[in-house]
Amino acid sequence: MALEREKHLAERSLLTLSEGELLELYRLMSLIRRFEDRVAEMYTRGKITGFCHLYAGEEAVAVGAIHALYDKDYVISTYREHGHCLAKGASPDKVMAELFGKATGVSHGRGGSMHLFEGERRFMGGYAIVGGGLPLAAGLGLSIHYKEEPEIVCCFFGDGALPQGAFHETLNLCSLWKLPVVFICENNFYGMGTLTQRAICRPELYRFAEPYNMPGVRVDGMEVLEVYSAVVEAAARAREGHGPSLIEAVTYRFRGHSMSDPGEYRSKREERLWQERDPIKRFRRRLGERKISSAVLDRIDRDVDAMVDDAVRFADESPEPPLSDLAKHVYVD
Amino acid sequence: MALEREKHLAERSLLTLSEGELLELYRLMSLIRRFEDRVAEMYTRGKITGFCHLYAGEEAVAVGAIHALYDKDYVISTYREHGHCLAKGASPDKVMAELFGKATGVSHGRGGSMHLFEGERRFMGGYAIVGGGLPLAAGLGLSIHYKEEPEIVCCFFGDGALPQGAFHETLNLCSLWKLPVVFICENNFYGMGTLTQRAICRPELYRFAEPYNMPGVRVDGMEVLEVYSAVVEAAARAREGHGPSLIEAVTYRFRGHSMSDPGEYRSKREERLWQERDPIKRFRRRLGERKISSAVLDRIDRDVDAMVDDAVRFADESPEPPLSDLAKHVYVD
Amino acid sequence: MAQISYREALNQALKEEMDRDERVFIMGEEVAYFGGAFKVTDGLLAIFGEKRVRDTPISELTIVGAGVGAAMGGIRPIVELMTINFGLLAMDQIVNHAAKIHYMFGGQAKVPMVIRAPQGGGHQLGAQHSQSLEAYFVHCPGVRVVVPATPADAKGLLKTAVRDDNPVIFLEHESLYSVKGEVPEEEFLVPFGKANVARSGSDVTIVSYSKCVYDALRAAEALEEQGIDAEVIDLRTLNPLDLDTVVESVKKTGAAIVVYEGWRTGGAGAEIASQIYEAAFDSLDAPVQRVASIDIPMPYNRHLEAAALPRVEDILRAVEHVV
Amino acid sequence: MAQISYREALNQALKEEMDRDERVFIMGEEVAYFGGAFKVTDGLLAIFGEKRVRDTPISELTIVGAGVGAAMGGIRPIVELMTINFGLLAMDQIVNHAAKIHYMFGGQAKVPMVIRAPQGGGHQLGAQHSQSLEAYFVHCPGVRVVVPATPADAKGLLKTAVRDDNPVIFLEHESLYSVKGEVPEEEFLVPFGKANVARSGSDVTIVSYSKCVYDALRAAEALEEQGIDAEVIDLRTLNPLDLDTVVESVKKTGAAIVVYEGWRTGGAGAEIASQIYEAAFDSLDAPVQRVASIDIPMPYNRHLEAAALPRVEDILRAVEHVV
Ligand SMILES: Cc1ncc(C[n+]2csc(CCOP(=O)(O)OP(=O)(O)O)c2C)c(N)n1
Ligand SMILES: Cc1ncc(C[n+]2csc(CCOP(=O)(O)OP(=O)(O)O)c2C)c(N)n1
Ligand SMILES: [Mg+2]
Ligand SMILES: [Mg+2]
Repeated sequence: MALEREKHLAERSLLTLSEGELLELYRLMSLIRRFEDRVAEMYTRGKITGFCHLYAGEEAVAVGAIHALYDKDYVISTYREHGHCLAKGASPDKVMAELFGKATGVSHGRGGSMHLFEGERRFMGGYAIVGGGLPLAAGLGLSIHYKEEPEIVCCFFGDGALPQGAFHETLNLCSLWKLPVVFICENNFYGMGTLTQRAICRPELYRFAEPYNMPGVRVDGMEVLEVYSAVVEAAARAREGHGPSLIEAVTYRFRGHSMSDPGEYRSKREERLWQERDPIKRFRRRLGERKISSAVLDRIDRDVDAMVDDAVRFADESPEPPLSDLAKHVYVD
Repeated sequence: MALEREKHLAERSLLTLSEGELLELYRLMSLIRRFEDRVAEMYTRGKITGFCHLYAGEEAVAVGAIHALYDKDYVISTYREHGHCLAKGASPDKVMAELFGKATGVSHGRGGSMHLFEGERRFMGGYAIVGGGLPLAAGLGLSIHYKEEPEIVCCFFGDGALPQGAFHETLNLCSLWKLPVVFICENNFYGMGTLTQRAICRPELYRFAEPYNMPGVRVDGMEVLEVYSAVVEAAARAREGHGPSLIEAVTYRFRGHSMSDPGEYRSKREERLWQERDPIKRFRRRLGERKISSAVLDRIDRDVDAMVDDAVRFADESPEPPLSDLAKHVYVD
Repeated sequence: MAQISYREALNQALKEEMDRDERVFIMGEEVAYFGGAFKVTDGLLAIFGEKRVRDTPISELTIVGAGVGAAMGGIRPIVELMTINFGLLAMDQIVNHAAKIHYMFGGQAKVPMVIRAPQGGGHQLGAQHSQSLEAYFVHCPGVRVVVPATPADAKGLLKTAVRDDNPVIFLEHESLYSVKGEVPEEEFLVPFGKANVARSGSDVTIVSYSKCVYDALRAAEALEEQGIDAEVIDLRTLNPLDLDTVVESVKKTGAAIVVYEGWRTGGAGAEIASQIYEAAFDSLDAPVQRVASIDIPMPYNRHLEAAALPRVEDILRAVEHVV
Repeated sequence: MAQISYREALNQALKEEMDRDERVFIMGEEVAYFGGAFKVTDGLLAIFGEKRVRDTPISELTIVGAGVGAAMGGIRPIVELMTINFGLLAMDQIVNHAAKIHYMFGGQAKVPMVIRAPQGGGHQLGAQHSQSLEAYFVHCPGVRVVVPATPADAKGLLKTAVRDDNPVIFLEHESLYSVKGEVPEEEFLVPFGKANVARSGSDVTIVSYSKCVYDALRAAEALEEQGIDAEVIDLRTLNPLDLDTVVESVKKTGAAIVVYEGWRTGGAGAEIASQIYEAAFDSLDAPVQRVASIDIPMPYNRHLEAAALPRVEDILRAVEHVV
């Protein structure tokens, strides 16, 4: 069974990854969690507005997947992309500034929470149309293929995007043309208030890979090493010219769909159950097996705290974009 | 294997269908062939204009499938729909008149070759957007479901529609809601000049049924009884509330994509090979097995000839739609 | 009369029409269990059940297309698009199918459906969530386009839309859901194609619809202080368009402003202005002024967004050009 | 100069630009082996190979979206939509993505792509195959809109489009492919935003673009016999719009007609007319006349279709209203 195999690969990663790498995985997950907590706070205080979708609970997916990539590989995501953007190496200062709508933000205050972009880190943007990023991923893959470059594209999307036509069209095109794309479906069981099985006729989402002649696996999205291992394989496949893969990462968002959703459609019990599977706590236990002490991890937590404090300060002190620039960048001159 | 089973069912149909029914199948196929031949002639003579896609070679699909339906079942099709419309019982006079753009045409001269409609026969239209009819079929299915009526919907489309997002979205919705729709994919190997395998990553199109949790079968679309048998099964399933099915009917269009396509992308040899599998000739041989004499069939051919002659005359003599009606029917008053 | 919100008014209209006609049903993303992303369908699932209040997958093209097919099959769908921005995925089913079917089949088939969608900016939702796209539907013969401003109109027009045998694009403004207004307690309908003179005046005609009607009224108050008596016309529907009411007003005032939230260029205001010129050229002393969103994708930053949207002061400035 | 067809001119432009810049490539349905549904890409596969001339499945949304992504990735796609009617399936990728990406990411990303599509009626293709949809793109900041009328412009504008760093909607008229005209043999570009005075005159300004330019010129000839000297302006691009040339002309003639093939209501003509009024109100003695398709889905019957489209006699009748 796919799952067993993935577990095994994850075990191997735990043994083979350097301590530095393991700590970096931990640091990024901790950073994202802390970042999102502060975002929630800032949202409540009115510093951040608009729609704001937090990634808390799903950290292992972005962090595990992106760690399996090279720097020059592309990542593309949805409106729930703070985690992916940070995991790809964006500065927390600039991401926070974007959420504050400031000139110093990653998208210069034009994008906001749903539209982060970090060209230098090849984070190719968060998109707010469900399924909208998939065709773009195919196109990025095509550009790599065209230029005969060694990079790949990692495309994140939610379970809610599965029923979109763009999913089918994109998987077909990528398979047909053997484009170097790794599709990562973050199955957190809900698209807003709708359970996956009320939206798609076959809730084993990884099985949608079959008709497209590509590998499909389901991984435990609360286990960072499992995600990492699966993406390592898929990325290698893509990089070697064998085409796309579909990875379903089973995960859970700890908060409502967005800051304005109390998530009343979920039971307390269900939430508690998943809190127990918190990817960060789990990974701490894992690292314990590798004899990494809690003290080290606590220090990372403190560093990350400070970093996020700095980010909030940076965002707060940053200037608003000048009104005179309002109509700049509608067209490239 | 699916194919063997379908062959067996077809054998049984040959034995169980009444002679009258068998002759009706023959008559309809012969009518469509003759009709299309005359359409080609009329097109060349400038009586018919616009885009015109003929059904010659594929008669067994429409005729076999529609014979498996009840009169009140809905049929919906594409721009290559002359055959489906005739098989559903539309008057050849009115269909020909539509192609001539006359007021007496099935769509009152507004639709033309790509947009036939026959409400009374529940032929719900030909549509010229590849994949466009599929969501409509879901909706018709939903209306049946809603009204708790016993009908079903039979939706025809080409292999070219498979890569459209609408295919995926519609199959998912119909499966999720168990709508009474039979999807018939007419796989004639080409979408315009593009071979199926250059357009879709898995050329066994019936296998696309799998992720949607619905039966998928491939039938020989040159064998009218095979199509008939498969649709009988799928229709029963839909009618009993078990939801949709996908049938891939492998067939071949004897002419170019449209009247303006010489079909240069196909080899003479390939065309000859398929001409040998002409569904009408094959069915004549089949009927021979049932001891139906060629004389009877020849008489049908002559009747059909006369009918098509009448249709041409009717169309030719019919009036143009009055210019004063130009803006009528944009809105329902 | 009761003071109720635009949201409640819509909800009442839905409930009343579903009570009246068993064929009427609702489908869309999150319309049932969630009660609608903007809570317009709240409570309807409990009353009418899953058959008539249906959650759908995220498949805009096919949700709309299934609505078209269902309407052809004799039932009367109300399809909710979570916002019109996502309706761009369904343009083929709206423009190529819903709008064409009645005509292209010679009047034999009809598509009695309502596509409801919130639209508009002002909530810092960024470029992909803040558009006002009525102009696309105004430029599409075969569909009706409804743009209510008040709770009473929202209710009365929605009821009319449900009873209409044509596809109706019913565009609600996201900023209006909580706006309250007087709504008659007894049953009523608001007909299509009959503009509302929201304020009568004699010096300048301000033509508007949807949320901008409130801005126009606010501008009219400010103008009053300057001694300028503005007439404010709320079009209510863009197709059909009640040109008569507009022209009558312009003939009286001799000056016209069109206020709309869509992008200025190619927006519905260009059409409305053109029709005013064509019908009342000799009454105009200055060109019709268009007050609209500037031609940019909507920025997230609140100051930038506010500057991109049409503002009361823009209306006042426009009036200076014509009176 | 050589007399070549619009189709050949486009084909030359493609070839030259692909020769010039290795990053330029073509994708679309039937563009490679079939040579394009309208044969515009004929022969290019043989020269450039499958890598640079790519047949795609019938997946308009994703073909366009893949073009957007490819452009972001640094190559320069020319995406052919078999006709703009099918482009309605790709509206989300055009309007929500291609047009927004540069702005919404603060100028960091760019989308240098061309979406080529034939459009227009006149061939009895019925309601789903005969639309002229430029108005939708005119009402979409972030994309350029190009509508060439002559072979020389088709070539020069397409070359400019390929070199432009913005998404460009390049709309060809199906009736023009076989039209011939003089095209310089040496390399040349036609800039965006520079209208062409196709015929100069002093009595009335006829503004048009794409196929209707020919109708305008034919009308001008007929007017000449009546002693009316018409100026015909071919806009060439609708975004950017060369208002200056138009206004200069209207100031001279005092009368304006806009001729376009899209539906009259909400069409690009409403915008052009509005801008004329706004910039040259005092020069106009009568309202700008709009000559366009009537507001109906296109009927198949040839007489009905001819009556639905704008005709030379409609232009003549319109001129009667203004001179
Ligand atoms: C095309 C489109 N339709 C609807 C929406 C509204 N919407 C935003 S998020 C969402 C749910 C998506 O769920 P999923 O893909 O599972 O992602 P998650 O939020 O769970 O990460 C919906 C319906 C949208 N943004 N785009
Ligand atoms: C959305 C859309 N894209 C492209 C076209 C142009 N087109 C018309 S038919 C066709 C090929 C369709 O092939 P298939 O579905 O296999 O049907 P067949 O013609 O073989 O019966 C294409 C590309 C169209 N009509 N609609
Ligand atoms: Mg989800
Ligand atoms: Mg085919």
